[in-house]
Amino acid sequence: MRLIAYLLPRILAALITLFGVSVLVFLSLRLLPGGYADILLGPFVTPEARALIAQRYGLDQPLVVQYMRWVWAMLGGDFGVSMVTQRPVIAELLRRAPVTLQLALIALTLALVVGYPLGVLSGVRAASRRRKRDFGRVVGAMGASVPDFVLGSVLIFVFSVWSLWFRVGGYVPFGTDPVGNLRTMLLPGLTLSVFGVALILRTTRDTVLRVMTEPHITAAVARGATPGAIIRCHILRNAAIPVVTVVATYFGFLLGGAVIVEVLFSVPGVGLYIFNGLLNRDYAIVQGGVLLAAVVFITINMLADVLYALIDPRVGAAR
Amino acid sequence: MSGVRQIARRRLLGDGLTLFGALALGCLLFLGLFGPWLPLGDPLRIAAGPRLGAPSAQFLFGTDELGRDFLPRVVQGIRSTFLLSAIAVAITAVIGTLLGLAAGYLGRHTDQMIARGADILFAFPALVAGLLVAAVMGPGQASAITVISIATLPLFIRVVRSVTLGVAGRGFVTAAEVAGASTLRVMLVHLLPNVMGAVMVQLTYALSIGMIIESALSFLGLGVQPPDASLGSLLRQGSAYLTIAPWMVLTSGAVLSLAIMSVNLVGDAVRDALEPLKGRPLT
Amino acid sequence: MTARAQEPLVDIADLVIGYDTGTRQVRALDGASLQVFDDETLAIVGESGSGKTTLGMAAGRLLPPEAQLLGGRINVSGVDVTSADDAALRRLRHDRLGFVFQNPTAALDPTMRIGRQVALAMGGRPGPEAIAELLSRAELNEPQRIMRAFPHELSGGMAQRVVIAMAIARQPHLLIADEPTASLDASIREKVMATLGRLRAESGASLVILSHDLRLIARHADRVAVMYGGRIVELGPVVQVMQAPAHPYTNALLAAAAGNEAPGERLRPIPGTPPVLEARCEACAYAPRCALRQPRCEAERPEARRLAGREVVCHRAEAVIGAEQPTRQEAR
Amino acid sequence: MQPPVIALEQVTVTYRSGFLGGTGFDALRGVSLSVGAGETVGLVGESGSGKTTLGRVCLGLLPPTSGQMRFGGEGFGKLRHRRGQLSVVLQHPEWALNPRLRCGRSVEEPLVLTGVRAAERRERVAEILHQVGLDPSFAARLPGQLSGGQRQRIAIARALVTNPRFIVFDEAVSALDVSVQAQVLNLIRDLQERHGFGALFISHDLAATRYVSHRIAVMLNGEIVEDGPSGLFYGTPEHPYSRALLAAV
Amino acid sequence: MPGTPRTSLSALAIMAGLGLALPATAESVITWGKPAEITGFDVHVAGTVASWEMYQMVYETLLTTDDDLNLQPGLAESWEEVSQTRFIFTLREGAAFSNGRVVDAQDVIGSIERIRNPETASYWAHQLGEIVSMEALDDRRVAVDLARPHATFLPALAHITAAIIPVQEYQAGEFNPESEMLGSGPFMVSAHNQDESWTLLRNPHYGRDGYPRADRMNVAIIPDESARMAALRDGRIDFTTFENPDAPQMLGTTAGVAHHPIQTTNYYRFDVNALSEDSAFHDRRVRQAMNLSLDRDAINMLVFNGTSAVDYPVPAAFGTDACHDLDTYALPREERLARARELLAEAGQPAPRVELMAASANPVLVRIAEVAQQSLAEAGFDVRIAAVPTAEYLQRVFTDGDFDFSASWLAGYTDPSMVIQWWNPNFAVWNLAFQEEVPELSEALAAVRSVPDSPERDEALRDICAMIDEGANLLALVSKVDYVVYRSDQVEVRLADRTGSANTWQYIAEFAPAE
Repeated sequence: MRLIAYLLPRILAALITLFGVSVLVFLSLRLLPGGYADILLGPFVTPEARALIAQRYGLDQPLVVQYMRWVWAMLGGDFGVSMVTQRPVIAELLRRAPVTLQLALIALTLALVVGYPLGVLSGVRAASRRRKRDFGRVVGAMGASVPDFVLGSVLIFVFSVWSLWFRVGGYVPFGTDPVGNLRTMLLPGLTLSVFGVALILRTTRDTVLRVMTEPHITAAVARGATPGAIIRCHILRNAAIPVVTVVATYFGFLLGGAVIVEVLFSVPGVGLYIFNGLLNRDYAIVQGGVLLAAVVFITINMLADVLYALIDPRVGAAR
Repeated sequence: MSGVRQIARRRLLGDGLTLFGALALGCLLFLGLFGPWLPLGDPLRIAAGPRLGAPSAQFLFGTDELGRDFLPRVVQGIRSTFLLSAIAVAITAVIGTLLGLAAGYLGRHTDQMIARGADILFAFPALVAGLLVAAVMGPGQASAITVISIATLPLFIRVVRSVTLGVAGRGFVTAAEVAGASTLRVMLVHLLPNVMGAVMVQLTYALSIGMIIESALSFLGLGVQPPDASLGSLLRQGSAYLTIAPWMVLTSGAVLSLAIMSVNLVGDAVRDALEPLKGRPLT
Repeated sequence: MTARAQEPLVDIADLVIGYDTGTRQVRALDGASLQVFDDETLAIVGESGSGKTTLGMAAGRLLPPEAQLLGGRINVSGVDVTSADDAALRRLRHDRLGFVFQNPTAALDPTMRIGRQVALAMGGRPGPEAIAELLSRAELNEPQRIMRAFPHELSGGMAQRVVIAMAIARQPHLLIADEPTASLDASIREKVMATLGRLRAESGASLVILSHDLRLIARHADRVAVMYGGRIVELGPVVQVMQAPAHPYTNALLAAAAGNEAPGERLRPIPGTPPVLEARCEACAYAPRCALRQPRCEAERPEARRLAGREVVCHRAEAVIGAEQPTRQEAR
Repeated sequence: MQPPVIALEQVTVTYRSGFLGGTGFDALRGVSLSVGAGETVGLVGESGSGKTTLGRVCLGLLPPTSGQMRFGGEGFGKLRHRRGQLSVVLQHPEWALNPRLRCGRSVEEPLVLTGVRAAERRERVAEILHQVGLDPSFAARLPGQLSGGQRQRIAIARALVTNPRFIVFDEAVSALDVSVQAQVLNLIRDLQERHGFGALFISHDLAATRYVSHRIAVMLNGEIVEDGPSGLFYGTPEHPYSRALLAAV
Repeated sequence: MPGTPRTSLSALAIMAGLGLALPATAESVITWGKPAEITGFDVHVAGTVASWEMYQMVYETLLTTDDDLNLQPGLAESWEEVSQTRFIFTLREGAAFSNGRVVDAQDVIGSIERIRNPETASYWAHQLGEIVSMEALDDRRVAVDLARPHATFLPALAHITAAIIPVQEYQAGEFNPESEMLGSGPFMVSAHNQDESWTLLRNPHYGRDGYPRADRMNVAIIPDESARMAALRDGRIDFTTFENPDAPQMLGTTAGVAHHPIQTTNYYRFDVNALSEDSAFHDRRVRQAMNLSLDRDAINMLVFNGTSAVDYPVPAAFGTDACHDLDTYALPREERLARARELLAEAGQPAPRVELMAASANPVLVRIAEVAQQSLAEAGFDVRIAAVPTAEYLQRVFTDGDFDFSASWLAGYTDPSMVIQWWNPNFAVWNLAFQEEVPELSEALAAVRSVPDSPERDEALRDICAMIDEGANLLALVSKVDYVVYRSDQVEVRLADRTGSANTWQYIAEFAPAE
């Protein structure tokens, strides 16, 4: 019951957010100069051809009607068809979602496996030594400073000149060829994870430092607990709370926003699909893709809220 | 809370890493502000040297595929990336702070509306938003500023809102309310000065995000317009020639990373000074 | 009371501790000396900034790294706390010491159920019965329910009893309680103090209470140490010190506290503000606020001396103790 | 006889919590209380008993869910129509003053709001600082440079500068050290004698409360369980809860 | 799509997934690194080279061109020009769609009718001239009657947009050309993952015996140049094209990489807005000044490293030197600049502010714009560059006419008099938004359409060039070169030195894995 009371307002807020996102993406797409007719016909577009194509896709209707139709169809699970391929957008999105998910999971795993322990270590050390020049700050500052497209470009260069084990592009599904899949997915995953390492490291470090100012840590020290036990029993769990939120945001960002890396490494994920859809003015793709990304982002953040409430018993009760 | 001067004295100079960041930031700022008047050469002059010439005494950073001197182009890139982001973030900070104050202090419906608005911006995949805005407004500085604003606005709103919630419960705010101060007065006289610390910290992080976004947009060809350079557009330009002219990516990439890093380091220092975290050692 | 023949449990001698604030160093302790003996309750009284918390935490070397030991020594239960290595120190804390903190809810891990936290404090793998037993001893009804609860679900009084239970879990020789009731409601302070006192008596440990509340400790301590300016200015049995203070500061504290006055009587605040020391004080730290001060007080640092069954640090103690009991001005 | 400065009749405050106001919680239940001019009413009770809620109602910050509130015999109206007539002194000295404003600006703010001219404001600020025992030079200082007691004096000066008819002291001395507490308690008594305001003194500390109050009301679970002259609280109060409080003194 | 190949493919996939080694003789596979995804499936509608290149693999046209851009038999093994207005085509014996059905005369008629149907919105309808009637003489012979002589009728049929689709299946609703491809070309589509990859299998019913030589062609869509180079380097793709002239050099050190520039009839071009009164180019003298001050050699040298050629209204690839002696091309640069300044002064606009638009997706266009900006500045022009998304560029130029001038490249097709028709806005109706109509030019262009390739036609073209230059409305810049790069150790290729538009892979059926 308490969980429902906790979630219900959030779900309501999420629905409002989704509505806002849908209107925003719908309207901004209609505001874009140029349309699919231009893309399809190239320079040969004539007013007649343009009108014909608009009519074919219902683009000659008033905006409100178009929007209502879109939303209504979507409620029935129909995201529309791509104008380029005439195929249902939802099928393509579902085909690509696992690719993006895998990429995001690789990046997230790398970021967590490196960032969290380093963050804890760096925070504990910083608290003990009162020195600000510790490795955590250096790694954190550097990781947050190399944009993914810089790193990606350099990695592509390095790994294509000296053709090491990794490959750029040529995605194969994990189920078909696990090794081949990893050969193509690890590099973009690594590229994406660098920012995540820095993000998680910095957040963890700050949180650990903050937790270590709390009296219950002093109390544990006063009881004669060993540093290892204090970290294990008290710091890890308490420090995880804000990290959960940051990880959720980061994960949501990975799922919806890894466009550049997908473009750079030719990873056929959702980001690339939306990117190309946008270039082609393939409205249904962009609308569906952005909405899907927003749903995923909001859901993950909501899950993080639940996780937050599970880790921190104070949260659920505060309502 | 200590004043800016005290921060400068106590933090910036006290620690080598921060000092490095501050110095780098200072150099970049200098280059960004005064670059056009420095005797570095014309960033736009085509065929000033050979195509794709390697770094030499005459062209320290080499030349690009149209024979332009790359050094002044990088300096111009700093100017675009850095100043553009700074302008965008400054505008966003003002708007975000006001919205955050309103959300945190007025609560209820205002809070709900602002929070939902921020959520919508936040849930929109940042780069897709960037592409859409750049496409709707047309590529160029105005849309880059808008995209940076959209991406960083929620940061300001959230931080200011949560700090405001804390400050609004304090005695002096209640005292002002009881004395009959108007909502606007409470917000501007009592709340605003007290959230400025948090805004300052957020400002530096937003600036580093802003620089990433600006260069990402330029990398996708949606930022500053050719022939003007931004660090992102130079990277895009250079990445096509990575194999035969690696200096293009290496110089612009290094400068971009250095710029973001220096902003981050200075931001860390500001944060440390405003909100020192001193956990206790475990022994 | 006279000096005891036995070895003191805690022996603090001429302790000087400073805090590094980044721009300057502030002295929290300026030569504090104190002995605590077995099976007694000692109260350390002083206002904020007097150094009592520093003294209490120093006994377990729990001070933050900004704190620097500038002189003196601390011996607790035979361990030289200032020079012990981490392991020895941990053993000391683990086996001999128990701490009770000012804000009990904050002293408990907010994310862990009480039962587990108590179990961690007890060490080993205590069964639920043992945990419940311990909680019951701290006068917590329904120990089963409390074991399942999280700290934020407990009232302040209950949380403090949990903290006390954890502090006595391993039969410590010394309990140090820093303002154990300051954050609690007035109506339950007395009961919590009674519990603490009873548990101390049962276990035979010594208890050091740090407090600013003279009246509260008067009912619960055997001896009292009054701190001012980083030193212990008066130390003796409670009854003697409270009834006939020998230090003008003790006297003024008693006169300023509400609660002892008759209806309509007026409180007498202490003029001025407490000192902030940046170096060894070469005079009486209280002199600027003292009504009895003489030129000597501002020129010569007073040393501890025995007088009327207590130790006192004051050049003018005879004048204080000789004076009549403090009277209050009639109000209005 | 003059009407009381503030009079509450059967005031109930219900907090709604949960989604769509699902469950209600009564913070105050049928509370009746009045404070006359020149009178201090002490309000004691443990945390969560509704003391602070009652204080907020009296200040017009929280509208009662039901019941009547009158100010000087009239309806309360809006806060901005009561400028200069009400003020408050709150618990935490470090938060009592806006850390970004010089103390003089803080003290004069109520005067600014009532439209007093600058020259007169300066005069009044200097005067009130003198009355609370502070040198006028304090006006130029920032709160960060002041001790807790000094800050609480500034807060009292701000509360008094418009000569209000009613002041709420909400745990105004609880965070102060014994010696400073005595200074502030004396100050409240002296100033009330001079200015004649009605006051509500909220505290969980019975000793301090009875020292400044003429009457004491004891709250328990949102209700006033005992209300009588403060002299009563030096003897043996009737309600068992009052007796428990007294035992702690 | 037929079911069998797909089944076998998934069986292969399963075997590969199980880690089973495939017998070496099982299949010969070539892999194409394609720089861009198609923009639509409909061969009669899509107007982009990215789409045409894919259609070339699947569909056939009645005629094709050889290395010298002369017409060659395609799906039609022979054609007869009965008169200037009557043509009879004979279909190749055994030509069949990949579903096995033989191509017949009705497919030809139906396909051409579909192109001419306004509902189809095919831009190619104009190119075919005015067809009066078509009739099937028998299963393999089609006669077409034109209203009037139309010299480019045959070259128009050699362009992929005039592909022959299986009309019977289309009319029966079994084949939807908007979402599928089914043709008689060397390959058929087996699988397609949008923006990612295509799998093409050999058309078992392809008319030429033994072709295509490869059993399967994998297509990887790799828009990013660096990624495409990486794929070439690690051998994941066998062949691809670059627009960047430096690409071969960048790959130069990699063993096994060979390159081959193909001169195409495609050409880089400036479209100048003569109609908008908001544009400085509304004044013809300003346009002429711009044309004169353009440094086409600099564009060739700086953007293309000298590998391209200055283009004239008639693309250089056609090998005719019809227009070379015009002042615009023949005068020394200093004199041209002086003339340009004079013209600007006459027009009262010594320093016109103009915006040069280029599609940002193509870095070459942006580089051209940058070079042009600098060369125009020498005559006093103040040029601002706007690099915009392709869709926006197209709408602003061809629909809204809301621009000053724009850089682009356009297809030159297979015949000079075909491409030159683009200068007639009544023919190239999509240019109406910005192109001024010059009646004499239109007449001359209409006249030249019926003149076959001859010295007379060159003479006519020369006059037309002069008129085009005078109007300075659509300016040719330099030829477009396709830089084909392939792994000679992995694939055997056959490439032409010159091609018409989108015919880069005209010999794809002869590609095979290297021995």
